[in-house]
Amino acid sequence: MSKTRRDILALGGGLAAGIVFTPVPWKILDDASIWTQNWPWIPQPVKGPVEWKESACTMCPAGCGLKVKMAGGYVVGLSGKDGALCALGYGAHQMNFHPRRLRVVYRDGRPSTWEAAEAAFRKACEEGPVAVVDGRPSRSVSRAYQAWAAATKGMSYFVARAPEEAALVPLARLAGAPVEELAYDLEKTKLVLSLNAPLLEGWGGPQRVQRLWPELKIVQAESAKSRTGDCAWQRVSIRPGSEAALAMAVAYVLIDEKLAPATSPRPPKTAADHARDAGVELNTVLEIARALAANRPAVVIGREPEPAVAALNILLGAVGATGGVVRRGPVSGAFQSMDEMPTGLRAAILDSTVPHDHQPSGDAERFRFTAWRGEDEKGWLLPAPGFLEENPDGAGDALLKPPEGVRTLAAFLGVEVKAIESRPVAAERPLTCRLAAWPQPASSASPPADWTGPWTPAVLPPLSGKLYQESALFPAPEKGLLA
Amino acid sequence: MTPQSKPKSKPRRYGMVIDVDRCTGCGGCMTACAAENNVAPSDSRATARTGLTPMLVHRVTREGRTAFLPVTCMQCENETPCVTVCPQQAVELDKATGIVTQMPQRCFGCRYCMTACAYHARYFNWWDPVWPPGMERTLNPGVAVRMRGVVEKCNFCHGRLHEAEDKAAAEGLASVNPADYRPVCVEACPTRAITFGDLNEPASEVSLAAKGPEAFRLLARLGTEPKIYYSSKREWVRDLAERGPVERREARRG
Amino acid sequence: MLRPLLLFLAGLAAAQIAGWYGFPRVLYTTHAQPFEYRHKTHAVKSGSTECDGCHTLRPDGVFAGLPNTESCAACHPEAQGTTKAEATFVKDFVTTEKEVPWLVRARQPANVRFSHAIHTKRAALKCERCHGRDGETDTVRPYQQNRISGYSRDIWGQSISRLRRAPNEGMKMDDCESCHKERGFVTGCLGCHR
Amino acid sequence: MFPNVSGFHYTFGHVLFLSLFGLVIVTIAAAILLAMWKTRRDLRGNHTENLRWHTEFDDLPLDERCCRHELAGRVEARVCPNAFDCRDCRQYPQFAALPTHAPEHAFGLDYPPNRLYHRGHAWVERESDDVVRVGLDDLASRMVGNPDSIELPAPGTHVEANGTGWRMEKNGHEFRVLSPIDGDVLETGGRAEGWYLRLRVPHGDNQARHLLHGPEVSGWLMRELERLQIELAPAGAAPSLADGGTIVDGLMDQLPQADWDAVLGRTFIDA
Amino acid sequence: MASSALTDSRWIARGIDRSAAGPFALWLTPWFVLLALGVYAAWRCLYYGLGETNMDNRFAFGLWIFLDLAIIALGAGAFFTGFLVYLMRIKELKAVLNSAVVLGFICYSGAVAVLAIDVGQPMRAWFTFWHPNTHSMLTEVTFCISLYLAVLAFEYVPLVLKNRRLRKTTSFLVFEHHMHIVVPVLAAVGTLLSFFHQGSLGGLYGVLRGRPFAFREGFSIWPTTFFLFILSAIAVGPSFLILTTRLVEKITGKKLVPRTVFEKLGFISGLLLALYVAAKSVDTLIWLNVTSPAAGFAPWEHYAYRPYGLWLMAAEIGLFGLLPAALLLYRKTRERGVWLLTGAALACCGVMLNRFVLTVQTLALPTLAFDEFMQYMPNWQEVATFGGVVAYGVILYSISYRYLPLFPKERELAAESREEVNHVSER
Repeated sequence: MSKTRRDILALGGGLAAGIVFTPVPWKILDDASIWTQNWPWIPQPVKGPVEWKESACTMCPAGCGLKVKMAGGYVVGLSGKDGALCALGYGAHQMNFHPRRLRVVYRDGRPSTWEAAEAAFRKACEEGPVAVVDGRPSRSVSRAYQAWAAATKGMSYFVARAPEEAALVPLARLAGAPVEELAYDLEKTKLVLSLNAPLLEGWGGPQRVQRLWPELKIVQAESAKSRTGDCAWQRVSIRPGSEAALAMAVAYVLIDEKLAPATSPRPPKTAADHARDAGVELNTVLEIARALAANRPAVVIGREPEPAVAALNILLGAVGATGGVVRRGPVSGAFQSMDEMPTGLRAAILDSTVPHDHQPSGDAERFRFTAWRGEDEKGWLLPAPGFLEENPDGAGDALLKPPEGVRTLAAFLGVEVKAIESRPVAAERPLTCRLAAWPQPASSASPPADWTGPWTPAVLPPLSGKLYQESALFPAPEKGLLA
Repeated sequence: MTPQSKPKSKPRRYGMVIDVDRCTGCGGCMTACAAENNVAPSDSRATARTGLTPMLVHRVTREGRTAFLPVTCMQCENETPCVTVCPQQAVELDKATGIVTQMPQRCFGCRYCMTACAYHARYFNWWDPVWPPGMERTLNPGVAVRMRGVVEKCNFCHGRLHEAEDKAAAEGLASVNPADYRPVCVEACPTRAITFGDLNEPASEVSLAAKGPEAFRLLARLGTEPKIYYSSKREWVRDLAERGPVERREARRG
Repeated sequence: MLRPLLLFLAGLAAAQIAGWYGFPRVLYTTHAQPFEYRHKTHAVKSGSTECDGCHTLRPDGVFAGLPNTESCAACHPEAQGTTKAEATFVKDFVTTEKEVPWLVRARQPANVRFSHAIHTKRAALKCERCHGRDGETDTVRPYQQNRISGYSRDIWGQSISRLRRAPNEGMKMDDCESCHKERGFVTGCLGCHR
Repeated sequence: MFPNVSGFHYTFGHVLFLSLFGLVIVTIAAAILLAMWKTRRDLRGNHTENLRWHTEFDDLPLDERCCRHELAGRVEARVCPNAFDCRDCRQYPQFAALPTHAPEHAFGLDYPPNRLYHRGHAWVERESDDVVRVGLDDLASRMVGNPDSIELPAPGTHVEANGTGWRMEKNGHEFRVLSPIDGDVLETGGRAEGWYLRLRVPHGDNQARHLLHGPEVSGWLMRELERLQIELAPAGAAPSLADGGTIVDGLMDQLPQADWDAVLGRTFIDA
Repeated sequence: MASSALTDSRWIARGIDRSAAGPFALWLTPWFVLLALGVYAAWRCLYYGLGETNMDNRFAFGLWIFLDLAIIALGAGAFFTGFLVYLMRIKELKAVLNSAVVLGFICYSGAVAVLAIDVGQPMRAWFTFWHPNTHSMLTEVTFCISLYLAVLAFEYVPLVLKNRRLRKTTSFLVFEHHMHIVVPVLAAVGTLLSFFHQGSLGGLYGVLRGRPFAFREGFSIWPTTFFLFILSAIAVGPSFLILTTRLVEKITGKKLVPRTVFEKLGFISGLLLALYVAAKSVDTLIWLNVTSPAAGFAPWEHYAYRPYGLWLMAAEIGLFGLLPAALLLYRKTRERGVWLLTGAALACCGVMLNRFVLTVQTLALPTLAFDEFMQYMPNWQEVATFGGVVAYGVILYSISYRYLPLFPKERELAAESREEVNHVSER
């Protein structure tokens, strides 16, 4: 071994041996592990004092009361003011930062500008007629829309009805009462016969039936397996599109067995025939009918507007009775639903509260205000304030500052919003209705056989269903743990 | 030691009773848990087997009947498997609260505790947590974000416990006011299926429910004394406590 | 045989010097505070020598930390004295209503949960126990940051060996624990981590 | 792990664990340090040559460690227990007294009886009672022929029996020749002179006792030639090397393709 | 040619023939490629996180742990041979000792390397030393393995210093000499350490009361698997030595170790294997009839899921237990090279199967009444990483074999064979 090499070895050995008795290796070891505990690329929560505010959820028409946890000017947590929120609600504050958040104007899926949108809308208004569609007519801002629509030539105001409300339309017609004033008195009901209605999946507001469910007997007649069916007292599987058939079968039995007024008109065919149409055993129908009779107050709920269901409810005596369908009011007034829109509309401008699955009929040019992009949107997409970025009532200030380039429909129309001081209290009002002849059944659409999705997102912008899936709930969209 | 520091709060044993008959599997507890505990949206490559679900609702069907069982860390008390196996004391049974605490900052990700857990209630951060741009501003300041390569699980929303303790201290109370502390899943249940409280309090709602005739615990025969109880009026649901005989399951599988 | 021995010893010595003297200087970066601040002067002028005069505890038990510009502006709507620091403060922060980006030497990482309420109220600890006599200083120490861990140097303490350090020096877990041991308050991990 | 480190409790488990761990570490460290310390001591007092010889001797195959008395046919079979150093061999006298039956035969090689031979193929010839000449024996020098280079110790240096005598190189193979005897180099020669070293050797009658002479030499040569034959066979050496035929001068040049590296190693006992 | 400066002949011991540098490099090339691939895969796992692998929350342990356990069991030959040579004084096993040490070092260092990638936060691994949980089997494993790896390294040193070129340096030579003297001490310590960590590797699973398939009662803190693992490890250690050595002999076409040594190893292996099978059978019976039912698990249900049927148990005890034991114990078969090899191979497969069952099947089986049986398949990152370790092993062994005296008897055996050749040519 050469002399220099030995020298180097000796010196190196000295250094190596010496460094062990200094802080160097040990401190570096410690700091390195501390570094892994605070990796700069791992996001940190915002700093700042935590405070609780109150508001209401705007994710679905139910509008649950919120307690909002805020820190450093951001929403960092939500909890229900009265009772729990839904699975979507607890993640709602994250939706403002969802990748599909709409920040610029889109036209037919291509980016555009506010100026272009304004120009297009002005043109449409000149050519007219134009419809303003509102999702939640009870808000202060709705009042402003109505006033504006009334004051503007060729302008009309429509509302988008929640599915459960729409399902009452046939009954409303029979009873001659505005559908807005009808409501299910479920809190007092003992048994519900549900025809494909996703009662536990957000129907009538995410948590309404959930809360009643432990005491409520649900007979779920469904053509696609649903969680409601899982939790129902009884599950009856029926052929798709045969809700009317089942209703009529049950009605027939009720009359047969003297469980309904004998004078009532009979359904067109016999119970057996209707049962066959529905694809169920006759004695299943018998059991259902007897259960309905035995557990009054009982009510029948359909997923779709179905005259047969209305008729059955009348036979049951559930209309205008406690625990059935009752009439409350007066509300701010009867509105035209967008389902009843006249054809030949030049354009329709939709408020951000209008669910995406509500589309104006015909080839009306579409101006939709929304906070999130759907899958493929025809017409104009106008970025609206997101969750808690505008006051749920439309009047007063919001908890969060909306991002740049976002506008409300009210601002777009240039209407100014005044907060409503006093709202009329919804008082019980009598509701009577008798069945002259058996109504013509509508061709009611059943949910698709693979329908598993929660109801709440179904009435929301499509993406919220997506986010619902992205949330920790379903790590793998295709492998839903609950599906 | 200063007089103010007395009286010392007496040890608690937090536990839960979950009424299976009231669970509709709506998943509110799961999202609420994820939001409260800063669980990131799952990675695009994640599957049901690599996701983070500290609270997980199992859908169980037997002969057409269905039940939903929310499963979370059972807070085992005897020979707590994860505690005994962790080589570096990253998991411990907290004496003051009876909570089995997982400390991500001590954990080095050997995952031995996960193999030890009979309830699959422990989850590994297979990826760094990533939120869509800006969404990190919605993180709950009460809970630290975990980095990749560590194990995490339900700590009974310790962030909420801390808030309650701070409040108690500010009010000069010796220990937490029960009304101030309950995990988010308890609060998030629309049917109020989950009862939470101190099992050391004989009179507490949870203690009574746990003693009820319909109460049962999962895999109690392993002898780990879990502190999460379930209850159901349905016998077939109570059967889920233990694995039945082979034949029955064979039938179920086939 | 002697030459290698000498070289070995030389290496040994070199390592000691580098490790004990050079290393700490390389390890930490030093950042000056936004501007000069004198606790002493303020204590005298405001007449309150109690820390919680400015560093308040909110009713929900959360420590408010450093006073915000608004509360300072109560006395400093415009410059009271002639110091350059105050001028900067008024010009850059009061008028613009910005918060002062103080570099907090005692800041713990996000995974640490420290409740001032519990320590100052329930345990009745004096602020000095952990923060030393900062309240009587005539200057704010610059912020020294560890290049690797990103921690403030005060967490480890000034002495690199952590031997023979002042009672309030060092805010590592071991420091918390030893104090807890002394007082018979042994908590689990959950007590101080989130 | 240690007291005052978070998580340490004075429990039986901790203490036992810690002490076991410490014990093991100490044992390992002690063993290593001992080895280092002894190394240092040996390097100081310079019997490293001797040590090297011993380690190499231990690595020799058994049949190459056979005792000189076996070579001389005095005993049936005996393995040398002390590294070919008969000077401090206790049994030497009683074995030496035994009668020998081996024929004296030099196989056509030049092994003058007035010389003493070392297993490393070096001879010693006494000049005066304290001066000897050392050279390469006939077999070795024939094998090597003309070495490419020779590296001889400078006059005045001390050489040790079984230590390095001098180094040679041939066809890229370098090998050392073991010094047959202790002594101080007076003068160096070369192949031309027929000797390589002149040494002043210390007094004492058994200074050369370990060197072969008489019947031992022939027995030893016999084995060496056999070995050579086997080793060179693949390279096409004359089959009857042992009986009659002699080694040509410069064998290495004659049979370049043989594995000379190995042959030299075993001939000069150089690992 | 030997004389040309290009060759490394001066580094290769005299009198043992090794292929020229060129072919050797050629042999190494593919292994280096594999190693590079492994390093890349490992880097991915470290850089992007373990999501790169196919492990999941249920299969928190995967291919890596299984193979770690396996190679550590096989590597037991190192400490056990040391034990036999230095403490039991079975001198003739010296012929394989050096090779065993190198193999042991490769197995252990490889396993540790894989573990460093397997853990999610390698930089915090030292916490185990700073805040150890003395109740955890893994702590025991960590301490013992890291220490034993050090011991192996120290046993490796004298081997390296024996290199022809290095020993020319006097100080190296002397140090080697003295290291050689203290090696028995190291061997003793190594035996102690290995005994404990082989055991605690078994304990690792035996203590999992949450996994009734693996859980075993035991003595004080150690479940029966603790002792079974020790027994199985020392049983197959020698078998693995036989396999590897014969493999090297096949590849190099040389006799490196006297046949008697193989038979000796075979016999020892067989004897211990028989013991192991007996012990395991008793343990299994107790588990089936007492431990598992007590935990609320019907004994046979653990085998109710395809493909992990009862055949596994049968194979473990019969095909890979009794059969090799018989082959190795029965003289006639033992002396037949083929049967010796078969026996050794079966024994090694047996221990690997055992480790597989304990790691993978344990996790695959459901515990809750309503969770299901799961499958797991490693992905390329996992396989490649381990392939890298194998490559590392082959490379290190090849280099050691080339430059170090792994088989002290090689020279003699070569000489003998040369003589034989010679006699033939004379006849």
